[in-house]
Amino acid sequence: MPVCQQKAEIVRTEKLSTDIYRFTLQAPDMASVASPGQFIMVRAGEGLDPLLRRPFSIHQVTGDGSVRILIKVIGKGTQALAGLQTGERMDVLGPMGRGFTYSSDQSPHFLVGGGIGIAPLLFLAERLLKKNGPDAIKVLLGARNADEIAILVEDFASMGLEVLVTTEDGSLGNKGLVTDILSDLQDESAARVYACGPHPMLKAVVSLCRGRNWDCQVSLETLMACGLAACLGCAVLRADMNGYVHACKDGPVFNADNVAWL
Amino acid sequence: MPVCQQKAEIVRTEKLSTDIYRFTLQAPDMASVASPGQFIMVRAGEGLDPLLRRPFSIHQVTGDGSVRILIKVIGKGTQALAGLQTGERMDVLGPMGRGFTYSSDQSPHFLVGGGIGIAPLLFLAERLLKKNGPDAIKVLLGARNADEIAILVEDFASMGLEVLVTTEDGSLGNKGLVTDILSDLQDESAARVYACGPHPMLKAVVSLCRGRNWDCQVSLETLMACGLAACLGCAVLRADMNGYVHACKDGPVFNADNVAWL
Amino acid sequence: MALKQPDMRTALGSLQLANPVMTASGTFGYGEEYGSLVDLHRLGAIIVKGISLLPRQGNPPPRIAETACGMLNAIGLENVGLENFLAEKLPYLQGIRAHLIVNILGDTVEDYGELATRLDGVEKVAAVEVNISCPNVKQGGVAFGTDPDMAYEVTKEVRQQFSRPVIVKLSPNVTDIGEIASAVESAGAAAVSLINTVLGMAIDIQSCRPKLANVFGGLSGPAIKPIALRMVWQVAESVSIPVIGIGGITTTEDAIEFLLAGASAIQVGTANFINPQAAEEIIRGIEKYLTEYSLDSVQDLIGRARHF
Amino acid sequence: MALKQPDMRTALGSLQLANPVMTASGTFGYGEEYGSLVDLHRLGAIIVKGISLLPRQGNPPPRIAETACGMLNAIGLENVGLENFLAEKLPYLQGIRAHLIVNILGDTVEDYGELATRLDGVEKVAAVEVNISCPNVKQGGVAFGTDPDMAYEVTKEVRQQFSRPVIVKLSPNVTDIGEIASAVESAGAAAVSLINTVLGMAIDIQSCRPKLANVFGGLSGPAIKPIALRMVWQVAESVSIPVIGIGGITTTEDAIEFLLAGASAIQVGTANFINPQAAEEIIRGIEKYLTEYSLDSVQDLIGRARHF
Ligand SMILES: Cc1cc2nc3c(=O)[nH]c(=O)nc-3n(C[C@H](O)[C@H](O)[C@H](O)COP(=O)(O)OP(=O)(O)OC[C@H]3O[C@@H](n4cnc5c(N)ncnc54)[C@H](O)[C@@H]3O)c2cc1C
Ligand SMILES: Cc1cc2nc3c(=O)[nH]c(=O)nc-3n(C[C@H](O)[C@H](O)[C@H](O)COP(=O)(O)OP(=O)(O)OC[C@H]3O[C@@H](n4cnc5c(N)ncnc54)[C@H](O)[C@@H]3O)c2cc1C
Ligand SMILES: Cc1cc2nc3c(=O)[nH]c(=O)nc-3n(C[C@H](O)[C@H](O)[C@H](O)COP(=O)(O)O)c2cc1C
Ligand SMILES: Cc1cc2nc3c(=O)[nH]c(=O)nc-3n(C[C@H](O)[C@H](O)[C@H](O)COP(=O)(O)O)c2cc1C
Ligand code: FES
Ligand code: FES
Repeated sequence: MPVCQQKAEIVRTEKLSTDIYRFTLQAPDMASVASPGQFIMVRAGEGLDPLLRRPFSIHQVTGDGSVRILIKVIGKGTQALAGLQTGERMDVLGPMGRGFTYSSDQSPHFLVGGGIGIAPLLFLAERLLKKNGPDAIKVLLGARNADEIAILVEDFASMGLEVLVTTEDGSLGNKGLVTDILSDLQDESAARVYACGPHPMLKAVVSLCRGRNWDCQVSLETLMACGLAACLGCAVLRADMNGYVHACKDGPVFNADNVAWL
Repeated sequence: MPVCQQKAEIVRTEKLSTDIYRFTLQAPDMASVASPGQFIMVRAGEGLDPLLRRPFSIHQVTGDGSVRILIKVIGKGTQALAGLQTGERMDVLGPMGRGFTYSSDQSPHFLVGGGIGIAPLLFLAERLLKKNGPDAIKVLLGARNADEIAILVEDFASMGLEVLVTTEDGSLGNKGLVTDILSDLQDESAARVYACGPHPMLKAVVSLCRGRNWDCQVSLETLMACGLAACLGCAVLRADMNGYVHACKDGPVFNADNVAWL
Repeated sequence: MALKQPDMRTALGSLQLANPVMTASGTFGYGEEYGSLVDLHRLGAIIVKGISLLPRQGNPPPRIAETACGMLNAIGLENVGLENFLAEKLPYLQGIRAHLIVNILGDTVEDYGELATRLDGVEKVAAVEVNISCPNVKQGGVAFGTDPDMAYEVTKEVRQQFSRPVIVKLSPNVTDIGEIASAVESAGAAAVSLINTVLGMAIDIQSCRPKLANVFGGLSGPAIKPIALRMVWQVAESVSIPVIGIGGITTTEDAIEFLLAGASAIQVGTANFINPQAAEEIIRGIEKYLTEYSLDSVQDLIGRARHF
Repeated sequence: MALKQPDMRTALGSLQLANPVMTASGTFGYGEEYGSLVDLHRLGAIIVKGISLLPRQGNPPPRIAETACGMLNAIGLENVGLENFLAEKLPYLQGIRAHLIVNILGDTVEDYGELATRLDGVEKVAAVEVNISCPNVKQGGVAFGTDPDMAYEVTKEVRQQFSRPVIVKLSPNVTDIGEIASAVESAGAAAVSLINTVLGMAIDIQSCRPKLANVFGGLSGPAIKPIALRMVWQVAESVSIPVIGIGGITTTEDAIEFLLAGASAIQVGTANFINPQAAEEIIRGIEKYLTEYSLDSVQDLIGRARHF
């Protein structure tokens, strides 16, 4: 897929919670080729500090050629990006990387997202829905509290999907971790799990899937300088411990069996 | 005079021309002690790049405790500052340096400003006016074109002062340089000249004053890192060529006879 | 006169470049990675990721860390190895008009020699750039580039095995870089390129551990530009072969500073990550600058700041 | 436990500091300049602008230039000279509770020796910091700090003439800073401080001249922090005397990185220009960090990142 660079206009900004923002960018070239699980590299301002671009998953793609991203404020880069207003432009590069592989089949599809890791799952859900009916899809979302995901839960629900929610403080859905509800699901054979979230959550999901022989794909986060397979900074240890794959090229989505889980 | 540091609220922003902005800052502590010719050091944003503070002359001080500065966009620092809006804050340090010395006497006072060098003269004119009547004061302003100074000319005129204007393109006042009208002034003895502007202009003013034995004070611009007499970066060669004075401490206003004119 | 296109050509020994702007090793992959973003044909030369005789896995992650106006990297010289490079990467580059320069690295003088032998005469390989910032395993891991004698040895060996221009890439982590430059010049280097990254580190205060798994890494980006420019100035003084300036070059202004300091050409590195179009923009920018100052040729800029 | 104030004390040889935060030489004047902006009594120590036997005029302007996340300076060691310092600057500092450390510089070993002799026993002078980044005029202008033997000589001489702790300030412009550190340790230094500025330059592309009248200048500020941190890590490995970390320290996080790397204390330099309150904020910040991580003493941080 061709990667393109452009200064995309921000056509809409939403504040989803205290520290999560959603930006809608007019980027037809990217929208037309993007697939779920891919990401874009965004420049945080014109200046030299912060220097590197920041990677963000493609959250949604609309028919009218816009691309959506969710940004959670972590440090100075996301801080700067969060301050951007509708009408301003974002210097974006993408779409990049290898996304989720999905097809139309009979097996149940479980989308498991934790915190900001929910971002790429909305895009995936939309595409999956086209291939398979809503009944085959379950969305499992976890977060610290209701504030963090209330709106996102709505977005999935409004698609007619079954959404199971957990929050650490119990302020929305069950109190606990998203992995709890995943393990509660009666052991359906041949389920396909698509997971994105903090590393500890992914590890739990992966071991759970292995126990049940579920096919499991995970979207991994690593530090990235280029996103273009040029800097080799995004190394991820192979499952066989013998060398590395690269998150920006071979991933960010990997089959859980292809990478090491230390 | 005590220097103070504060994040001063911007209570008013004006765009005076294509690249000149005027900011009014709420800074009572500075306003109460500032004198004409002094300057403040302003931080251009929270980030590390641009790193150093930028020096700006105090343009005006109002009774209600606000300090005004004029900012002409030159590079990335002034670019960033020009984007600030009313309600936002400027991290300022000051007032700093030694300003103009002036007293009430019979001699005519000529305020000579070129381009952005006009900034400190408004403050000086107000204080001078209190000590000496308007008749003793002439304001000579030069700029590239009308756009650059139209509004400033008004400010001086509205104080009831005689303002002589020159522009390089003749779009306002006489066509030519401010030094032309200075030399046109009939040779009054014991005149006091207060000059601020580009170095070539200052040199011309100084030689002209020497020819007529006029007392001449100039406000000099040098690179500055601290503004506090700590870094010693703002060195200016002494008139006797033997060592340096420092613009942030011994200046920025110097008696023309105390510094070298190479 | 002002209408006439300025002459952008420059030379590295017998190698003629259409313009002085190259992409730095390790920051531009094997060229293909940037194919959809950059008009590769326009570049003065493409320098590929450092190649060793055998493939290398590189260091464990984390391998990079951002710093103030810069970044640290400890990739550990991960690369596909000479065989795979020739089989899988070279063909694409042979279709690109820009010159190809292969950056080579080894553990011993012999490694460098064999790499040179096997690359000698390979179609499209216009020159080699010898990365001497690597540790010499036979000398207890001291970097070749920090000792004049070792730098001389490596250069001489490569020079004997390789018939086209040999560029030696210098390490900035030395007391006197001019001394190293003179040594490689006397060993027959056609040009020197500098600087490689400056050794640095960063610590995560939450985990109380170095941010890089390798502890130390190489600092690159705008932060090191003043250091690189100073070293280019010093080296241009101490050698008579062409100097290639590298270090934090992000804009046209940066590139011109290096040319004025005495560099005959420049390389864009970390900037490729932030703005893939950087190198192309700099080529256009230099042309514009020459026209504005009504200079006929980029040669008129080289070393101009030295005689004021 | 969390309520108990953490112990911020640290030691440089026999010199006890109330906290590990000092202001770096040349960036804080003679202290008085910051009197209205900083609570000087709170500082671990104040290190004054480098003092020579006789007053120095310094270099012609321009003396400074801003760079990416840093600045270059070529002040040329302008200072009032020993006599004026003792007569005009010292009295004010004697009224400040913070320790006073005098940074000294000379052209010859003898100069350093005489400065030490005349400062020995002067009330309030708690220690001297020997700036060995200066050129040794008797050795053709090679900086004392770039040669282990010269560094040893200067340190030994000062050590013999001065009865309180002698801190030696190291230059980063060397291949192996650990070697220099060991040399001054064996000459009797009570502590080493590093880094001094990194040699750099910048060029104005309009005038085609170096931005500094002196051509070269010292790079300081956040840009050099990764280099400084790496050198502190290396030196803490090669000597057993306390190490003082300097280089780009602007925030509490920066300061803590240096402590974790093995520094027993730190100095705030260029940051004083941008934020005069930087040093005070860092003192409070370290206290806060210790409390959050429920550590009793700043000593628990020193070198903590080394054993993971
Ligand atoms: C493939 C991929 C997809 C991502 N998708 C999203 C998303 O949809 N929404 C979202 O809010 N965040 C996402 N992230 C994480 C996001 O990139 C980081 O939160 C962001 O880079 C932090 O930048 P900062 O300047 O605010 O933080 P700082 O800590 O100041 O950043 C310092 C450096 O560390 C890097 N960094 C810090 N945290 C991370 C992280 N978790 N992953 C990668 N690099 C990091 C930064 O890029 C920068 O180089 C994704 C990361 C990856 C790798
Ligand atoms: C005492 C004094 C009073 C001043 N008063 C005013 C004023 O009232 N209004 C106004 O618009 N400007 C004034 N200036 C000039 C103003 O400080 C510079 O235009 C500004 O610093 C440029 O910053 P920049 O980042 O936009 O330019 P850049 O060129 O990006 O700045 C790079 C570096 O050079 C320094 N620099 C560049 N030009 C100058 C200059 N002319 N003088 C000093 N440092 C410079 C910057 O401070 C910075 O450190 C004054 C300067 C001094 C010394
Ligand atoms: C991620 C990364 C990988 C690099 N790999 C190599 C390499 O393999 N061989 C080499 O000689 N230099 C390598 N370098 C150094 C660059 O070629 C260049 O010399 C250095 O980064 C300074 O230039 P810059 O500041 O423009 O990046 C690498 C630099 C980076 C940032
Ligand atoms: C303007 C300026 C003047 C300096 N003068 C001296 C000096 O006289 N003696 C000295 O040992 N170091 C001097 N230094 C070096 C600093 O003390 C410090 O080692 C260096 O700037 C790195 O720290 P920083 O990045 O925090 O500024 C000076 C630095 C600057 C920026
Ligand atoms: S981020 Fe550069 S290779 Fe993956
Ligand atoms: S600007 Fe620092 S001494 Fe004048």
